[in-house]
Amino acid sequence: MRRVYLDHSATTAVRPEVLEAMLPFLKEEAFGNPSSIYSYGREARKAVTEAREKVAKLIGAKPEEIYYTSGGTEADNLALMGVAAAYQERGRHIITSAIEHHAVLDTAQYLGRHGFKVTFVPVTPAGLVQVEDVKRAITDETILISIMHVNNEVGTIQPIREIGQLARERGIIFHTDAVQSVGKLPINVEELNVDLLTASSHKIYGPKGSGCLYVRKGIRIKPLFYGGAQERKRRPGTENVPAIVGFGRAAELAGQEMDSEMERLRRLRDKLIDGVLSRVEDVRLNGDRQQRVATNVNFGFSYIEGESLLLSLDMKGICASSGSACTSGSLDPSHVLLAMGIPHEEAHGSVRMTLGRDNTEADIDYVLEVLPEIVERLRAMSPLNKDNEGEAK
Amino acid sequence: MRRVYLDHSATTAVRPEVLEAMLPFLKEEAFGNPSSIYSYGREARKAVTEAREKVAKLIGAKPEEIYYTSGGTEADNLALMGVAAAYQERGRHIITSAIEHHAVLDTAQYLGRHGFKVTFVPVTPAGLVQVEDVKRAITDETILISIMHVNNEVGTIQPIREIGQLARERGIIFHTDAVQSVGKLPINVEELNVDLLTASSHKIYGPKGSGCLYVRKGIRIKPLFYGGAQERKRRPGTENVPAIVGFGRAAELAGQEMDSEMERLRRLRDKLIDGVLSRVEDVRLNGDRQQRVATNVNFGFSYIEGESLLLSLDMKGICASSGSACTSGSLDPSHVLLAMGIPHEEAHGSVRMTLGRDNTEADIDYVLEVLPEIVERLRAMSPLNKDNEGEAK
Amino acid sequence: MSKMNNMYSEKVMEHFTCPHNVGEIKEADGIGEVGSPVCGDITRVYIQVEDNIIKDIKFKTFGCSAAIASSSMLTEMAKGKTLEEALKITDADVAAALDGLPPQKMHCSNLAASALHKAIEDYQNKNNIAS
Amino acid sequence: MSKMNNMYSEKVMEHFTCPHNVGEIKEADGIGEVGSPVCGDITRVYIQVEDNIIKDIKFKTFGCSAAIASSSMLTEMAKGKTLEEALKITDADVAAALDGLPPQKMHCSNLAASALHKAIEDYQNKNNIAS
Ligand SMILES: Cc1ncc(COP(=O)(O)O)c(C=O)c1O
Ligand SMILES: Cc1ncc(COP(=O)(O)O)c(C=O)c1O
Repeated sequence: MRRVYLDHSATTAVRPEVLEAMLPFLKEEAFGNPSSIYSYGREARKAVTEAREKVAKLIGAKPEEIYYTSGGTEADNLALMGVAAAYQERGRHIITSAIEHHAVLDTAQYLGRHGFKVTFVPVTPAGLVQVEDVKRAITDETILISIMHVNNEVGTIQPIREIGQLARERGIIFHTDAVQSVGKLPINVEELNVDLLTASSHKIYGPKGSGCLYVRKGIRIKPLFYGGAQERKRRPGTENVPAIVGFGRAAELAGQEMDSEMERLRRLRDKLIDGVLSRVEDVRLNGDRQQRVATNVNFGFSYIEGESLLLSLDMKGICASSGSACTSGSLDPSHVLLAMGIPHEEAHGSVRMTLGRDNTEADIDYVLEVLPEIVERLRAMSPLNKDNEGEAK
Repeated sequence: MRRVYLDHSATTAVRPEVLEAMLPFLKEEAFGNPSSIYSYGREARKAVTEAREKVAKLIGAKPEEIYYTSGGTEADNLALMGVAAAYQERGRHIITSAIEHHAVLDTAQYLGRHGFKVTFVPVTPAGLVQVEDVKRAITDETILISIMHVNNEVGTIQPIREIGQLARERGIIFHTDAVQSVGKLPINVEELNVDLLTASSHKIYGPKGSGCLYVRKGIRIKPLFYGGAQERKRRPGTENVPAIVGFGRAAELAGQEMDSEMERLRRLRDKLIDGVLSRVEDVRLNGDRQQRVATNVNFGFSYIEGESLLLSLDMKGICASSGSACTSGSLDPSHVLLAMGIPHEEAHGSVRMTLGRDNTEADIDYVLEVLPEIVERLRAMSPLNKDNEGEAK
Repeated sequence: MSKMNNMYSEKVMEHFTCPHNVGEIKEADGIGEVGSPVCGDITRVYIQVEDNIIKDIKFKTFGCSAAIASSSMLTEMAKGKTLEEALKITDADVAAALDGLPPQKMHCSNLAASALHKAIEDYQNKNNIAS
Repeated sequence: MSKMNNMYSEKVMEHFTCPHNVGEIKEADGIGEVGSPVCGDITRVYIQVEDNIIKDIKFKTFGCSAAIASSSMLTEMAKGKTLEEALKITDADVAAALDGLPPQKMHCSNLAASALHKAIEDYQNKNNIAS
């Protein structure tokens, strides 16, 4: 059976070039602790430094502004908790959006329970934060604005530069969760006016276990935890050298290939979108079609539930994900889709397909062949399907 | 040149068997996100579960009592911060020792600055915590005792079972940092009376980037940070699947080989200790000789400074580490040696050599040949060397 | 997103892939519906009753695989039973017949027996039978 | 533990491996010592002075590689200089002559010039020369 992986926003395989770069640091060759002074340690130290330069380059930062973490979640927490703890004397108000990843959303809520006021700005039905809404939310107490660059569920690109401009004018620190945009959109922290930025390795064909927080020189953050002097005491613990080296290599490759690869994926994406919209009825593209990352497709299929759709796709070798509550163990479907004003039953029927380097035109043809049949089959079982009921009566 | 790695307590290379177990989860084969419902995800989920069983088995715990973290430092912080936050209503006093790793020590100090009272119990000149001292430190406010199992610098084995017994009698939660004992001493959390226990993968020939906190069923902890529902919400963030799988395999192998391997290393250790004591004057074994893990040797060489000794050893291919302030960037030498009452100038001249699976008898012979010459050369330069001055006058 | 798929029994997968008794019964003797679109799970059961026996039974389900499989299994279990027997089938019985369901699925995707009970109630109301 | 080793210049490694002028001068004209065991760094410099010129100079150092290399370099720089010239050598000059030292080493392991200044002072005191 054909296997079509369409969940690149969840995680990606490590690229062969990246694995090759990592291997010496796992094996006898160069496994040393970068904090050690002998030769094994020196090699590790050097590799960590070179990786830092590569990651910094991809986002237009200086190497010494990069702090490695275990991944995107930890970096998001370090940004919010770290700034909140360092600047709480200045004010205790934080602004974020209703469609952030849980790593930002839940952390903001935690801060909301611990002495901070948090405003969650809404989004348009197309899934876009409006600069005006952010502006209106600002108070004299606002110390931090955190708005994601690209939404992980619907792929919408937020007006980061404009929000950053606004934050700068008001002297407010600005963080963006760029986990879903790094390697997919050109990023320059200067041009985007951001003070802190989160990236994650395993979303760009690097290994799991590494990510980073960019912290503009001059911005203070308190660490999430304590121990050794690694990462200039902002993130203690023996460095995950192989993962860091892999992250660096992945960042380098992403930068080199971004333009052509995103052009290719944009074409595949549009083929998939247009193909489904023309073949299936009662389907809606969730998220703005223009302000959208090249890799994201998110459909809402009326009358059916996402989990059963996913499982049916999986039985045909297609890996996708869903905004269905039934895949999260909670009762509510995706907070992102609900924030966009999509009704519960429609949100339950949404499916995300995210493209990546292994996808080909043939993959899309296959999905376009298989998906409509599955939708039809499930709709035939659904009590919500109006057409269906009409027929039956 | 012969290369002799004697810093296994700092980090270890990933064993070939472990790397082999990890590779499928890095590559296309099984890189999926364990939170996904399709086939790629299922494989990852299964592997994470199996690894959890292996890690649990090594310490006599149940799989559901294991919470994966990014390493030992994070697990130590999760233990201390997590218990402090969850039980602060019950009391705000914590007991730990003066010789803990910075991951515990600095975290305890952080809590000491944030509303908790912390007692650091002293150690004997041999580097042993005394149960009586812990007992005396207990107050009605004490909610947590954290004492490491094996000290990372001098290898001393602490009376964990007795302290655990004491804690249990008083209804106090007991944590042990077992990073340096897991895989080296038989551990059973029931017999040791511990409620929380820290382990780290890269110290037992597993990859960097994974570790865990054992949390006895019924003990509450608050997470260090927020996000997804991974690790039953105690540790959010996409699981580092390859590292977790590697950690599991490393734990399995460590359990299988512990008895014979530790017997072998104990013999090498004793050969090294006896050899140096008989060949070099004015040298002291730091840390109790009996209550000592099989892998640790720590010498104090009078009149010379540790960093120059380390660098000289490195030039002969020998990797060791030191309690010298000159390797830490701070002015004070090792807090462990100072807590044992060793004077500053002696502490500066200490060198740790920690044995592991790649070490052979020939390695020890080589060290015994090279080390005395180096010590002699450096002593000839030292203004502290009494003999030397005697000669000169 | 979670991990229920590797927890689904083969029985669940069978009934999800080829569900039995999908559809509607025109002019059914009783119809029962439980669940809500908010929960992402709606099951509707149609029954045809003859001589106090469930002669025919069909379902429509908007929901996840577990919900669909539960409905399918329920209809198999109920067909041919007397109303009294059918009323004794619980959601737990359905789950057991499916060789178990993942814990997080028990409360929400396992409503078929309840829908059947409602359908029987509907039938009894329509026919003025005291239950 | 830290990363200074990859930061040591080749000059530092040369002087550490084969330090020049190690030892003592019996009946030295001046002796200067700086540092403390707490800091882990003690440097003692011995000088022999003839006609206001440093004829011979030796050192003993308890300290890290940077400290030993600094002492060695300093003695090379000072030998043959007049006392006035020698007093102008600063710790920064020594670090520069070693092609630099890692930042964390500048304050603690780079005391050789100071030790020499003390040795010259000692000589001047012993010989009642106003400095
Ligand atoms: C937008 C966004 N932020 C943060 C994260 C968390 O990253 P990680 O899985 O590396 O912890 C993710 C991915 O899950 C994401 O998509
Ligand atoms: C006793 C002890 N605790 C904690 C740690 C920290 O572990 P990690 O390096 O995995 O963060 C170490 C090792 O550095 C250790 O030796």
